[in-house]
Amino acid sequence: METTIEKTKKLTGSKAMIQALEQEMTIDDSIFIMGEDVGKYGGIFGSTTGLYSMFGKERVMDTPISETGFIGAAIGAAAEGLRPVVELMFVDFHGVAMDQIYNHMAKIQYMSGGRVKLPIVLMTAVGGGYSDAAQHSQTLYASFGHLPGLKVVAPTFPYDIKGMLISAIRDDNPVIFMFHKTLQGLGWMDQLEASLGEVPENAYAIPLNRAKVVKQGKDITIVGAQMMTVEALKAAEELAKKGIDAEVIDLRSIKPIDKETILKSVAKTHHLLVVDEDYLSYGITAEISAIVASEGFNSLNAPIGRLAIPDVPIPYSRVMEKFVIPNSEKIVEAVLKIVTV
Amino acid sequence: METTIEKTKKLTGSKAMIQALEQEMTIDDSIFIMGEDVGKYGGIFGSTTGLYSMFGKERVMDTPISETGFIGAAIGAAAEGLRPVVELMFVDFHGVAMDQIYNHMAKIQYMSGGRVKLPIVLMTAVGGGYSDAAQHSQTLYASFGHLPGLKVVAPTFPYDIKGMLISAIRDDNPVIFMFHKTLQGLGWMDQLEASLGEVPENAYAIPLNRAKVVKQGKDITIVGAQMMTVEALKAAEELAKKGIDAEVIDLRSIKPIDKETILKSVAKTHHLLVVDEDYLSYGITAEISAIVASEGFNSLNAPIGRLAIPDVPIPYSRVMEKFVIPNSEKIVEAVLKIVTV
Amino acid sequence: MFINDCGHFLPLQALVILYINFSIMNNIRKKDLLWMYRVMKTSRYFEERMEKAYLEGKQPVFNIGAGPVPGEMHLSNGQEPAAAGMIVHLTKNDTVTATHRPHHEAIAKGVDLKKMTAEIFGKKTGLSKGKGGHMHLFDPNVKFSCGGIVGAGIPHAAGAALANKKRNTNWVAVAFIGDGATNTGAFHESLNLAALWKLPLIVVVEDNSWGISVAKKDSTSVPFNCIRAKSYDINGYYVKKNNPIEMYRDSKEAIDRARNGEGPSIIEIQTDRYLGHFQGDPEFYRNKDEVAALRAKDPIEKLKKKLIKESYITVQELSTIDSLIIKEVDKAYEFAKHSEYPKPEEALGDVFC
Amino acid sequence: MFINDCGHFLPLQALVILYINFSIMNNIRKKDLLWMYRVMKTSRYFEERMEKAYLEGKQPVFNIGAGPVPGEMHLSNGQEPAAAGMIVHLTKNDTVTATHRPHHEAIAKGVDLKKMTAEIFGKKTGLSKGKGGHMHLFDPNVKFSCGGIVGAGIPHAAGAALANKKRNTNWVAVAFIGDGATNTGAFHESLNLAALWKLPLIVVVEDNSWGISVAKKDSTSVPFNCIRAKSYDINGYYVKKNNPIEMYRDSKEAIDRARNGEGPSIIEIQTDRYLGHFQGDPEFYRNKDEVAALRAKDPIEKLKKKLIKESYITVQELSTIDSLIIKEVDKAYEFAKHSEYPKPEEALGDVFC
Ligand SMILES: Cc1ncc(C[n+]2csc(CCOP(=O)(O)OP(=O)(O)O)c2C)c(N)n1
Ligand SMILES: Cc1ncc(C[n+]2csc(CCOP(=O)(O)OP(=O)(O)O)c2C)c(N)n1
Ligand SMILES: [Mg+2]
Ligand SMILES: [Mg+2]
Repeated sequence: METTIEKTKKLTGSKAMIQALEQEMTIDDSIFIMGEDVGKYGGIFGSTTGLYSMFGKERVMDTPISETGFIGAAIGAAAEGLRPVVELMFVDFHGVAMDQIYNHMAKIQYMSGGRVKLPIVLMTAVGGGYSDAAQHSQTLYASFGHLPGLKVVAPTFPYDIKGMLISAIRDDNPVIFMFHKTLQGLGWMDQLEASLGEVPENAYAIPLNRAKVVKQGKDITIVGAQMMTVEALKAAEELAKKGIDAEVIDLRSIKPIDKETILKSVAKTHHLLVVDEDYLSYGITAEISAIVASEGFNSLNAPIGRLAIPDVPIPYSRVMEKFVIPNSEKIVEAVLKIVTV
Repeated sequence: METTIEKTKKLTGSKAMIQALEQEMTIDDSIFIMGEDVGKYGGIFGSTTGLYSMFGKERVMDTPISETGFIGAAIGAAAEGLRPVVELMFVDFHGVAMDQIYNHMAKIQYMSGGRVKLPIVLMTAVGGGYSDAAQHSQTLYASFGHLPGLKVVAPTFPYDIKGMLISAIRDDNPVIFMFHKTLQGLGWMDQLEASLGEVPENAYAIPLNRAKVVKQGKDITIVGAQMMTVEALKAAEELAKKGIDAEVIDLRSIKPIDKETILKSVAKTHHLLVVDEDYLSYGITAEISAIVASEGFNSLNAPIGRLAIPDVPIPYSRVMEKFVIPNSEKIVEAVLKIVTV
Repeated sequence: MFINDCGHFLPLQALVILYINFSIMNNIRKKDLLWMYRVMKTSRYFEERMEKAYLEGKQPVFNIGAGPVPGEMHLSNGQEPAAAGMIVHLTKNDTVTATHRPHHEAIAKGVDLKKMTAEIFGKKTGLSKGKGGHMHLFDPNVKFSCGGIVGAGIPHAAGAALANKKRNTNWVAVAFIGDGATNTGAFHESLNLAALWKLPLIVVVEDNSWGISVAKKDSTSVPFNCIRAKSYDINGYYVKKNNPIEMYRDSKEAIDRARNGEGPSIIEIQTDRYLGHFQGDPEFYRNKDEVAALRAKDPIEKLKKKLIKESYITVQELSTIDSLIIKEVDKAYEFAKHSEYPKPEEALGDVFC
Repeated sequence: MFINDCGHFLPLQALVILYINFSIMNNIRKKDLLWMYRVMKTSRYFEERMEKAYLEGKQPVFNIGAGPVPGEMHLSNGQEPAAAGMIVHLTKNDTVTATHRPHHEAIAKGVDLKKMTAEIFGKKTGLSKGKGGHMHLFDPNVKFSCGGIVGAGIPHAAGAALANKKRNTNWVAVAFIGDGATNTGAFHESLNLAALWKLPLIVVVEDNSWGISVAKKDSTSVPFNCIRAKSYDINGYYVKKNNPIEMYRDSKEAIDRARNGEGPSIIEIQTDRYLGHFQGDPEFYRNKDEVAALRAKDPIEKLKKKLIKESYITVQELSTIDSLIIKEVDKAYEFAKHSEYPKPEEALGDVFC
C-alpha cells in the first residue's frame, strides 16, 4: 500500500508539505494554490514557501481576507475541472466560511447525484501550546469529522504528511488536510524531534483512511492524533519504565476513522485510552470510545479512558494552557488509572 | 425544581415558545427579538407569531439576510446589557455565522475572565423528515455541543419547550435553543400528538442541564432527543408487545449532557441504545456511548447500540430520506439486536 | 438601463455605451426575441403545472411533506425576464449559478427538462437521482447549478469565472441572486475578488421587492444594488419594469465586457414575484391587490404583443410555438411521473466518488 | 478629508461641511491636542517596551511560545493617529471594538494600563485574569473590547450602537479595523445593518497598506474604502498622511452626525505600520527602506513640533508630560511583572457565569 521507499531525505513537516505540492503541481497544471499569504510570504506556517517563485502568481495566489469568497471560489473552480488547494490560515477561522465548507464543498457531490466532482484540498493549521489563546489554538478535528462529505486527515510525521498530502491532492473528493503548527518544524516554534523525519524524494501516496500503529504494545491501546500521538509515544516510554507496555496508534485520519486498526489493537490489549487536543465533548475521544463500546465491547476489560481539552476555550496564560492541553504526564496518569483498575 | 403546575392549557410547541417569549418580554424591557421574518410573518416556524403586533417593531425586528451581521450585533447589544433573542431561521444556515457563534458568543465570557456577560438566546429550527433536502433538514446537535461556552438545549414537548425557553432567556449565558420543526404543531406539517401538550399558563423555568426519563423501563435504556424521543416512545410500545420493557430518556440538554440520569438508568437496565437525528460520527451517539463506556462501563451487559444518520447528507427523495433518518421501526430492530445478544 | 439610476457611478464612457445600446435595440435579432419568448413561456407553463403538481396530496389539508412533490417549492412566475434576457447571450460553456428559486434560469440555460422534472419529483431518473430536489439542481452538461443557501452561489460563479480566466477562454459565469442576497457577506467578498482579479463574472440581482416577508426597503440600505458596483470599481446596471429587452441589452454589454477581460458587472432588474415566497406562504405581509396589478403588466404577454405588433411573428406561428412548449413540458411531467423512485439504500451512495 | 478622494460620493452638503471643518481646525482645543499627544506617546512608549519584553526569553533562538510574553504580538507603532484622533471625542459611555492590533485604541480608550499589561503577561491581575492575552483585551468599565478574528468586531460595534439607540442615548460605537478587514463579509453586513437602522456606528479603517504580506492594492478592489460608504448611502471620509488633526476633524463630524441620529460613517485613515505584521515577521515582502521613510515622517514627532511651534506648550512642559508617561507605563510593566500567575486550574472557571 505505502509504496517502497527509495532515496530519502530528512525533512520537516513544512518541507514535506512543500515537496508534495511542488511535485504534484509540476505534473498537473490544473492544480493551483489560493489563500492568505501563501504567495511571497510562503504561508504563515511554511506550507507553501518557495512555490510562488517556482510557479508564479497565477498558480500560487494571495487572496484578500475573504474566506467565504475564496473557498467558495475554489468550489466553483473545481466544478469546472481545476484542482484547487486552498489554505485556511488557522482552522480557528473556519467559522467565517463554514457554510461554503460544509453545505457546499461537502455536499455538492451528493446533491448532484455524483455528477459534480470537487477535487479540492483545504489545508489548515491546527493546534495550540504556544499561548495563542482561544481564537488561534484549536484543532477542531471533530467539527469537521462530524459532517458528511469531507475526508478529514491530520497526519503527524513528515513521511505521512507528504504522502497524505499527495493523496489528498490526487483525490477527486474534497479533503480537509490539517497540519499541526508545532509539527511543521518551523524555526520559530518549539523544536521537536517528531517534526523531522526521513521522507522519500519521489512522490508517493498514503491512504487517507488508515490509522497506523506507531508503537506496538500489549497492555493498553492509546489512540491520538498529531501532538497527542507525540505525547502518547513519550508517555509510552515512561510507562515502559513502570512495566506497562502501551500500544500507540496514530489516528492520521479523522474521518473516516480506521475502525479495523483500533479494534484489532483493543482486541489485543483489552484497554483503551483516547487522547485528543480537541474539546472533550463530541470529540475524538467520544467517537472512538463509541466505536469500541459498540463494536469491540467484548474486548474491553476496563472502562475506556478519555483525555481531552475539558470543554473550556483555550486560555492564554501558559500555566492555564498547559493545564488544559493533554500531555505525556497526564497520559501516564490516565493509563495508570485504567490499567490498574 | 420544575415548579408546581397551576392552571394549564393545551398548547402546541410553537404556542409554547410564543408564550414564553411574551411572558418574559412583558416583564423585562431589555429583551428583544431579531431575525429574518420574525416580525409580521411571525417566524417561518411560528416561533414569534403575534409578538410583532404586541411589542412593536423595536422589540421584534426583521433583519436583512445578514446572519453574521445580526448575530454579531446581538453579541454587541448583549455586552451593553440588553438581552437579545436571535433567530437563525434554519440551523442549516449556521455556517454563514459560525464564527460569531463559536468564536465570540461562546468565548467572550471566558476570554474576558467573566467580566463580559452575554445573555443571548439563539433560537433555531432543526430537523428533517419532510423532504427539504441536504441544506434544510439537519439537526446539527453535535456541531454546537462540541464547542465550549454554549449551553445547547433541544426540548421535545410543549411543557419543556416553554420552561426551557424561559430558562434560556433568564440565563446570563448564551444558550442555543433548538426547536424541532415537526414538534411545533404547525398546521402545514405532519400532525403529531407529541406536538400538543398541557402547558401551565404561568411562567416557569426548567433547568437547562437535565435529561428526563419519559418512560420507565428495566430492560434497556433508549436515549434520544426531540423526534428521536418521540420515535423511541413509539418503539417502546412496540417492544412492550415483545416483552421488552424499555426506559426512554429525553435528552433535552445537548450540552451539558446530564450524565447522572443516563448512568443511573443504565445501571438499572444494563443496556443502552442511543438514537440521533444528527449524523452518526462525532454525534450524540458517540458522546453518550463514551460517557457510559468510561463512567458506567460496569453497568453494561452488552455492546452499546448507535442509531443515527449514517454519515450522508440528507437526500431529497422521500424514500431515501426515510431510509437515513432513524424511526421507531429501526429502533425496535436495533433494540432486538442488543437485548437478545 | 443605467442612466437614470446608476449612471452617475459609471465612467465617462456611459454616453458612448448609451449610443451603442440604442443600436443594439434596433438590431435585436428576431431569433433572440423568439428564443426569449420561448424560454419565458416554457418556464411559466412549467411552473403553472408545478403549482398544481405541488398541491397534489396536499389537499384538503396542506402538509409540506405530502404528495408527489414534497418539501419547499419556490416559483419564479413573473421573474422570467431576468433569466431570458441574460441567458440568451450564453453558450453551454458559460456557467450559471442560481438560487432557491431556480426554474426560470435552469430552463433558460437548457437544463434537461425531463431530468429536472424527475428530480423535483424525487425520481431515480432525475438530474441527481432524487438526491437534490427542487433547490439543488445540477446539470454539468450545461454548467448549471443552484442551491438553498442565500448568497452562496456567488462565490461559486466567481470560481467558475476564475477557471475560465485561468484557462484563457472567453467564457463567462453568471450568478443569479435575489435582492435579499445582496446583504450577505458572500456577495461582498465575491465581488471584491472578481473585481480585483478582473474575472468574467456577472451578478444578476432579481429585485422582486421581497426577501420572504421583508420588503427590500427594510433590508437594503440603498434603493438600487447597482450602486454597490462602485464598491468594487465595476459597472452597475439597473433594468426597469421587468423589461426583457432592456435586460437583453444590459446583459449583452456586461457579457461583452466580461468576455473582453474588462471584469465583472452587477445587473439589477426590477421584477415581480407573483406567488408567495414559497408555495403555502400565507402572505399576510402583502396586499392581495399588489399581485393582481403585477400580473396585469405581465412581461410575457407584453412581449407576445410586441412580437405580433411589430410583425416578428404571426399569431398563428406563435400559437404553434406555444403548443410545442406545452407538449415539451407535458412530456417532461409524464416522464417524471412515470419514472421510478430510487431504492432507499441508494441514499448511501455518491457521498464520495 | 473627503473632498479629494471620496468627495464625489458625498451629498451636496459637502461644501458646507468643508467650511465647518475649517472652522473646527481653527478652534481645535489645546486640551484635545495635548490629550492626543499624550495617548499617542503613551501607546508608542508602551509598545517600545513591549517590543523588548516580547523578545525576552526568545533570544538567541526565537521561539514564539517562550518568554514572559508568549504568543503572537501585533504592534501598532506608527498607527497612533487613528486611535487618538477618534477617541479624543469619545466618553466612557461610547463603545470601541478593536482588532488583533489593539494597544493604541485600548490606551486611548482608557483601558486600565496596569491590568492590560498584566493581561499581556498572562497574570492573574490582568484584565481577564490571564485568559485573554494581547489579542483579547476586554475592559467593560470603559467599553473596550478586541479580538483576533479579522472583521468580527464590526458587528459587535453595530450591536452596541443598536443598544445605544434602543435606549435613547446619544452614545456611539466605533469599530476600528484594518484595511484588509474591509474585504470580509462582516464589514458589508454590519454596515448595511447600521445604515438601514441609522445606528450611531463609525467604522475606522486603518489603512497601513498591508494585510500581513498582502498589499492593499492586491486585496482591495478600490483605492479608498471610504468609497464603499456609497454602498450603504452613508458618509465616507479619507484622512491623508496619517494626520491626527485631520483625523480629529473628520471623526468629530462623523461622531456628531452619529450622536444626532444621522447614522453611520466610514473613516479611512492612511497610516503606517512601522514593524512587521507580528513580531518575528521576516518581512521578506517589503522593502527595508520603506519603513525608514515612514519613520521619518512620524506623526508624534510632527505633532510635538507643531505644539511647540504654535506655542501650545513649551519644550519644558512637554518633557514633563513625557516623563509622566514613562513613569505610568513603567509602573504598569512593574505591576505586570510582579503580579502572580493564575493557578493552572483557574483555567476551568469563567466559561459560564
Ligand atoms: C444564509 C441564508 N439565510 C436565510 C435563508 C432563508 N431564506 C431563503 S430564501 C430567503 C429570501 C431570499 O430573498 P431574495 O434573495 O430577495 O430572493 P427571492 O426569494 O426574493 O427570490 C431567505 C431569507 C437562506 N436560505 N440562507
Ligand atoms: C477571518 C480571519 N482571517 C484571517 C486572519 C489572519 N490575519 C490576522 S491579521 C491579518 C491581516 C489583517 O490586515 P488588516 O485588516 O489590514 O490589519 P493590519 O494587520 O494591517 O492592522 C490576517 C489575514 C484572521 N485573524 N481572521
Ligand atoms: Mg427578493
Ligand atoms: Mg492593514
